[in-house]
Amino acid sequence: MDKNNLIKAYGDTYNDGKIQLSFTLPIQKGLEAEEAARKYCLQLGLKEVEVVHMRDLSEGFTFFVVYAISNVVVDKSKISVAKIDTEEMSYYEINDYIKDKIKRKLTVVGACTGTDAHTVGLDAILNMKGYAGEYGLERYPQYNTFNLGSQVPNEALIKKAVEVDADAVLISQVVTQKDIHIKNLTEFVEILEAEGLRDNYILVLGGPRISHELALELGFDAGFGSGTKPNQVASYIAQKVFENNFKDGDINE
Amino acid sequence: MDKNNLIKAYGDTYNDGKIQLSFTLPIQKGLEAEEAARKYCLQLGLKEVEVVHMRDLSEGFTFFVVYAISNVVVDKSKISVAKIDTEEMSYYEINDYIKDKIKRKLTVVGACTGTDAHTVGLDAILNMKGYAGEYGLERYPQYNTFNLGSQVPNEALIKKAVEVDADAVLISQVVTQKDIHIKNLTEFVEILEAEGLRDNYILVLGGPRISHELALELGFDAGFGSGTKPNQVASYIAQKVFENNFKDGDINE
Amino acid sequence: MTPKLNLDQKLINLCRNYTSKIADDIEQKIENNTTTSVERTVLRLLGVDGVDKHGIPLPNVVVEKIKAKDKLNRGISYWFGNGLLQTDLDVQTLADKIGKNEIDLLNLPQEDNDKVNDFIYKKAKESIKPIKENVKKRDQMMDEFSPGPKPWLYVIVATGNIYEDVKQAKAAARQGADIIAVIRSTAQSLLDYVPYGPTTEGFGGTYATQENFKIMREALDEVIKKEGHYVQLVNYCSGLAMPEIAAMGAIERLDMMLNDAMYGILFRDINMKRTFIDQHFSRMINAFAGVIINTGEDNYLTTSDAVNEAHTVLASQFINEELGLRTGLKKEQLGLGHAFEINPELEDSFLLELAQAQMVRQIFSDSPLKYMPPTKYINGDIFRGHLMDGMFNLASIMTDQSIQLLGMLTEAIHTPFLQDRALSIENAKHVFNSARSLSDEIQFRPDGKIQKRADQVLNETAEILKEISDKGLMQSLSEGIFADIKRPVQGGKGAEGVVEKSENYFNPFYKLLKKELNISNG
Amino acid sequence: MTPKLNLDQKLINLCRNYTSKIADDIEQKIENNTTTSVERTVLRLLGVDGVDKHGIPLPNVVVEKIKAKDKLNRGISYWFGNGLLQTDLDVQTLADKIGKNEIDLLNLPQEDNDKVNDFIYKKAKESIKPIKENVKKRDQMMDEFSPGPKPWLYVIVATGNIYEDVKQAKAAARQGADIIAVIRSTAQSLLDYVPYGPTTEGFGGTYATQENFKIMREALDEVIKKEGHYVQLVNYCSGLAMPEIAAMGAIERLDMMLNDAMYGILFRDINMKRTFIDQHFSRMINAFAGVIINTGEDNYLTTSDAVNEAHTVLASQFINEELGLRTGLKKEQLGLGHAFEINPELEDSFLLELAQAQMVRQIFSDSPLKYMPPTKYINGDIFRGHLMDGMFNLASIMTDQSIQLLGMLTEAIHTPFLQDRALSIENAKHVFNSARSLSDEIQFRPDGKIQKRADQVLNETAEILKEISDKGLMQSLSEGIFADIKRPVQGGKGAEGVVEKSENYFNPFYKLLKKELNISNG
Ligand code: B12
Ligand code: B12
Ligand SMILES: Cc1ncc(COP(=O)(O)O)c(C=O)c1O
Ligand SMILES: Cc1ncc(COP(=O)(O)O)c(C=O)c1O
Repeated sequence: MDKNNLIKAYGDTYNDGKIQLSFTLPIQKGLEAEEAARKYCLQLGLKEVEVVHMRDLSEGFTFFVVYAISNVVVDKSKISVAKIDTEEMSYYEINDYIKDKIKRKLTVVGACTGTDAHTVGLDAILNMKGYAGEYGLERYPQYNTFNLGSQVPNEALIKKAVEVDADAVLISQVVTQKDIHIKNLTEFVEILEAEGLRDNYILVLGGPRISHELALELGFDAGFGSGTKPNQVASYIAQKVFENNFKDGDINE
Repeated sequence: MDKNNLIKAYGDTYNDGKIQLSFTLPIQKGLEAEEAARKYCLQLGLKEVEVVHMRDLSEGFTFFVVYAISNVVVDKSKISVAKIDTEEMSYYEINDYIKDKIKRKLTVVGACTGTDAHTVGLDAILNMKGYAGEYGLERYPQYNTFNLGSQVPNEALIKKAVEVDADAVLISQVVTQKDIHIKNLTEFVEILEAEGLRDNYILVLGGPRISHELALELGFDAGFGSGTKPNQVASYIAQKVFENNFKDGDINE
Repeated sequence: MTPKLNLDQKLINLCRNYTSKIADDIEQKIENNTTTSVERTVLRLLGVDGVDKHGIPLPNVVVEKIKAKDKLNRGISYWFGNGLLQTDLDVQTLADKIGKNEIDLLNLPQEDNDKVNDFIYKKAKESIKPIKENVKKRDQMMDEFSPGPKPWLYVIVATGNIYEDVKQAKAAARQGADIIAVIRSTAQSLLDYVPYGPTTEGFGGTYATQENFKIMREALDEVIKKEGHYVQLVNYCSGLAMPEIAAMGAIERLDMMLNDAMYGILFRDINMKRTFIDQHFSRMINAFAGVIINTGEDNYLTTSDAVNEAHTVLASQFINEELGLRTGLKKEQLGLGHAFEINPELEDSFLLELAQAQMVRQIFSDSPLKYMPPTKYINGDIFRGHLMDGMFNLASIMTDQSIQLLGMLTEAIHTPFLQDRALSIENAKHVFNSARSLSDEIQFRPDGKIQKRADQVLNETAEILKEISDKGLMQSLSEGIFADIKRPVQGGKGAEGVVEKSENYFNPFYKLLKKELNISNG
Repeated sequence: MTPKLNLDQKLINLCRNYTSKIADDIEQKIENNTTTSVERTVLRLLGVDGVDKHGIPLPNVVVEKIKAKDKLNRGISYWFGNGLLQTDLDVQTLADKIGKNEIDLLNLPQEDNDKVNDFIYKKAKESIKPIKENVKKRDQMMDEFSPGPKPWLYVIVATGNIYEDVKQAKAAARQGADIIAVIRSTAQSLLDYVPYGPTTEGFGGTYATQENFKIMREALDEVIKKEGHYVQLVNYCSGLAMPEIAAMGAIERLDMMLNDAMYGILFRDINMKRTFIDQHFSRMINAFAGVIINTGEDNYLTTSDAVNEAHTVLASQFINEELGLRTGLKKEQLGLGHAFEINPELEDSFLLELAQAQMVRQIFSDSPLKYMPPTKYINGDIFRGHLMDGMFNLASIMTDQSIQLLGMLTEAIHTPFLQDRALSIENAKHVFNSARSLSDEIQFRPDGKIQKRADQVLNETAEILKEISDKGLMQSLSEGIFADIKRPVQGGKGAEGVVEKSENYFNPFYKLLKKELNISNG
């Protein structure tokens, strides 16, 4: 086990383990409260706990800011994260790729499902104007894009996907309170599987709290988080379609 | 064990255990870094770790902001903190108290010891003008005050205390890097004890990182932290002197 | 002292001429119609409350029965008033019996029209007395306990549980908040009724019910007396039940209501006619109840760019102003909305924010502007977020804003924690205090960037207002004039609730409030 | 464009007349003296470096031997120059042999005075060439790699370990810092010598040694080339070894030096004469090396109240300016210090800060002001601290400050963590960018609070400057005119290092630099 792979938090010296915390406790401000905060951090396994700020929030609550030392060590070499393996292409490369290798337009259906009305993220990927200087999928000649907008029930989305024989279904989930998105997304995949439709589509998930990791767990093919650019999604879908449908180059549809 | 005494961190619902952290890890920004931060928090025993922000600090460092859930519980009823037991009096009450009950002026010597040059805190307690609307000890007719100022060696302070036959010795320590204050204060008490002078003085410690608790550990009689007002210190010294020298009211000196 | 910006008053007047034309057109399109929600509101104002055995609110039950038989075009007041006359029952008992199907309003003998109307008009007079009382009470309390200097600190609670909300609202008030808004549960705006009783579950917010209003009002009144500082209560007077919520708010002495003429159309895809009719009646009620309304232009900037679309915000404010004034709202009751949503990475973005804020401040000089915080460009960096909120607070005190919706450092992460709210209040108090009179001290350079920006936005505003007044507002909305959102004129939710009035249609409160508010036309 | 404040130019001129009188008096009091540190500096400039077997720096060894025999009044240059002539050794070898007691300068045959002086003067000319080269090099690099727009972002590193410092300095530079200061170890200013070699231990800072200067300079030059952005390096030219550090800095191409005429007296209890003599010579060196000095008025406000004592800051700036100009420093090299230290709980405190910052900006229009962040009123609430730093940054961009010492949200807690520094850089960049041209856009109301405050401070300044010019600066200092600190005229550390010159005293660099800087009198 290589020492250099073991990392600790860094304040101003290697391995000093310094970290910052802030939290609120339901306790009246005072010396006891300060001690309670200290104990709280000690129980987290922290050392040299410094309660540097304590503020009365009234109604029996107190807010604390703490600096402390943690001896936690993470082994860099033991970290592995699932990543999207397709390579990122440009708007033009993608359209050519589809024209040359897939030889037909691709169809995608997207929606903000459940009660989620946050369309800006999905629109950033799908709308003409796009995001961060990149055109959205609607602008791609090789993509037929259906953007169903906000608060779309899972059933309605699936119905549409079937109707237009989509290659990929895109879902945006922004509201995550009380894991409402988990419930909603699980339900979506379950319906698909129940109806034996799961394998007909590439399932793409996105949102500020979405990771590829989480998407896979939920039974999606890919997940895109904050800062995603449309071309990244377009590249992914095109290459996946190719992978799935065209074994070693020979067309068999 | 009364359930109501068991407290958890409060985000927006009782016992949700939500806390905030920020820290830096010596790792290149990226998905692995994010995962490393997550693992770091999991090892701290945290749940539902959300790495909400990650920033490249260059030179192979990355900064993280995290929200997570901690199941740590603190038992309010088990918290006890040492407190200064003397009661806080006003400027006039204190002078009268000394005149009436001790019947002689008290002498105090104060200094910022070691390499510490932070005099503002000590001056706030000792100088005429005082602090937060309260006069400093120099202004008290019943106190002879010697303020030796900054960077005073322990020996010099003790020499002065002996010379003026002080009732109390006041030390300010503001710089705490590398526990320099601990070393310095321990040395001070050791010298006193070596010379058999410890019991001749009430030892008062102060500074923004000083707690009464810590002062006692270091062998002082009292410790005063941030926001201390001069009258609190003056009340304490007067009442302690009375306690120590005048058993049940009858003068025996 | 001379205003910071030298704005073209002729252009401003021109804008108001356009909006007057726009409003005429809208009124003409709606005056011959009523809606189920308006009629339910009549019942609520008369005192009908409660639910039937299926939990359906009685106002809905009663109105639906009449509508089912296509008799609502005469207005619920005739049928219900006639019912009272025939049965001699009190309002609530009659409603209960209708709910239990023990009485069918349509099967009772029918008194002569005028007699019923006179009778119900008297009843209406009676029933608005408590609202008058509330207005008095508010005025007295505000005299005794100051609501604090402007900009007022406005924070939200959104736990979904009214009792949890109360804790957080009290804490916020103690920490120095001047205004508490209870955010509604996400889906409520699309409910064609108002939920009943105290509620403890909701997503991203807490249901707006009369009982919840009462609980929060009492909690705050308690704090007011403790702290000697009047704390204003806000809720959402929007969605399919817009006018009913106005009535509930009037009865429970809410102080402010989010209440926009077009928000429902744009952001909740509610039918245009339905929305314009409902907003009109609900605003008459708010006007009478002395409620300050908050309009929702800020929302445009969550989907559109704050630099390019700045003029749409101003245009919408002009429209909300005109439509509002015509419902009897005083200028002092128009909390026109705008927001600090320009990308801070843009060089001199703060100057553009100042230009916009100062411009609307001068144009709507008597109205309490509602200034919304940065949200879109807040990210997970809570320290940066706190700084941006500080810049927002400074812009506000530099331009004399009125209602300051505090930004949260955790905006990009979660609905506010107790500590987030406390930090945002600390932030605003800190900035406001240390720069209290900055606005009196600074002037903007003539022909400088700020002045030029304001002129540009005002010009663009005049242009689209002209366009809108030519096309008509409904048509313009259908073409996506605001927030890049297109809505079909005939489409949208709640269209079925629009009912054409018969010539003997009567709404006692409409008549009464017009008199009380002495509204001339419309 | 017209200045924001309308200041009384006559009053400003009057202040400068007073300081000129004050400076005359000081010069007259010091011109007949030299100090051990000045003489050590002569040796360092000639090329003497290294330590003896006890680790004592050779410049100290050589000078002490002469002083021990009371022969220093003639100046070290004669004795050392004569030594070189007699022994034909190179500078370093001679110094080594003296250190090893193999040569005793006082026992060598003595050349005629003028011959030695001519010889050593030539040597001096030779030895300042590398410094000239450094100036050229800096100019070239600054042309190629811009130092960035003002206000410059100035951050400190203070780990105590030069190698750790390097990491953090590079990181800061990459994050956008324009200036890196390596804070010194706490006690160094009281050392009557300069430590030698690279160091890895220090309290609250890292020792200033020539080797450490070199290491950091190289590290930054590397970043400069990578980032295409010139990063300036700062250290502390103060304390008992003040002029030696100036020489070291000149040789290692430091760009700025904290270098104040009175800081040592006030905050380190160093003897007045010693300080004034040392600052004079050290400033000539800084002037010649193209170094920007930073004065320390900001420190006054750590012990005195920023509202009541604001005029002492301005008065001290006038004095530092006059004394500085007389040493050949150009106005462009005077980084006059002030600070954002008013209690933010004070209503309108931000207005008072603006008044002060704008006032000094206008009075010292050609000088790069050094603006210090809030420190005293920062507490453990890091969120509030970050906000205060944002207000400070805004005040700076609103008043065209030059050198922005970034505040840290953890100011009340610890010396900066890597992440603290990154956040403070982000804060400054964010505010500066979003309010880049705000200063051009705003004007202050005539006779407004800000204008009145500036007038008041300027008036009070003229008054105490008059008082000081009457009493003399030394007397005034002894009475506690600055920072409430009293220092006896004769007392203080390092007095024993002051030596009265004999009439045949000679300092080749003094003559040389006066010529180079074409300084007339003094
Ligand atoms: C704008 C906004 C709104 C607007 C939405 C307008 C609209 N038409 O979208 C309005 C004002 C209507 C709104 C309302 C509400 N909002 Co809102 N809102 C925001 C805000 C400020 C910005 C979101 C945004 O537009 N980001 C910009 C886009 C471009 O970023 P993005 O969504 O992350 O998308 C990118 C990536 O995630 C990815 N991506 C996203 N989706 C997809 C999909 C696919 C297929 C792919 C491949 C990629 C992808 O690509 C995008 C581009 O890079 C956030 C706070 C914040 N600063 O994040 C709160 C926020 C999301 N809202 C929140 C809440 C609670 C609400 C309300 C429920 C509050 C209430 N009770 O009224 C309501 C109800 C709305 C509803 N029913 O869902 C919370 C959510 C908390 C949580 N974690 O659950 C937030 C975080 C604010 C907060 N702190 O409370 N909101
Ligand atoms: C002012 C100041 C200075 C001034 C000091 C001027 C002076 N004559 O005091 C100057 C500029 C000289 C200075 C220098 C340095 N400082 Co300094 N300084 C501060 C600052 C900004 C404020 C301290 C202060 O005056 N507080 C106001 C007083 C009233 O509060 P207080 O000290 O807490 O005192 C109260 C209580 O603690 C208590 N109390 C205090 N003492 C006593 C004693 C007794 C007997 C009693 C009963 C009570 C009591 O009562 C007081 C009133 O309520 C702090 C940062 C901060 N905001 O706290 C940094 C700070 C203390 N300084 C710091 C450092 C590192 C230094 C330097 C070493 C930096 C350097 N390398 O140059 C130098 C060296 C000084 C030295 N040799 O010690 C660090 C200390 C870090 C640490 N925890 O170790 C701080 C925290 C800044 C930082 N984040 O880096 N500093
Ligand atoms: C004017 C107005 N009404 C209503 C709402 C909220 O409505 P809903 O409850 O439909 O989310 C907002 C949200 O910001 C608003 O600005
Ligand atoms: C002008 C000046 N010189 C020197 C210093 C630091 O000196 P020392 O190394 O003595 O702490 C400061 C500290 O702020 C300063 O302002």
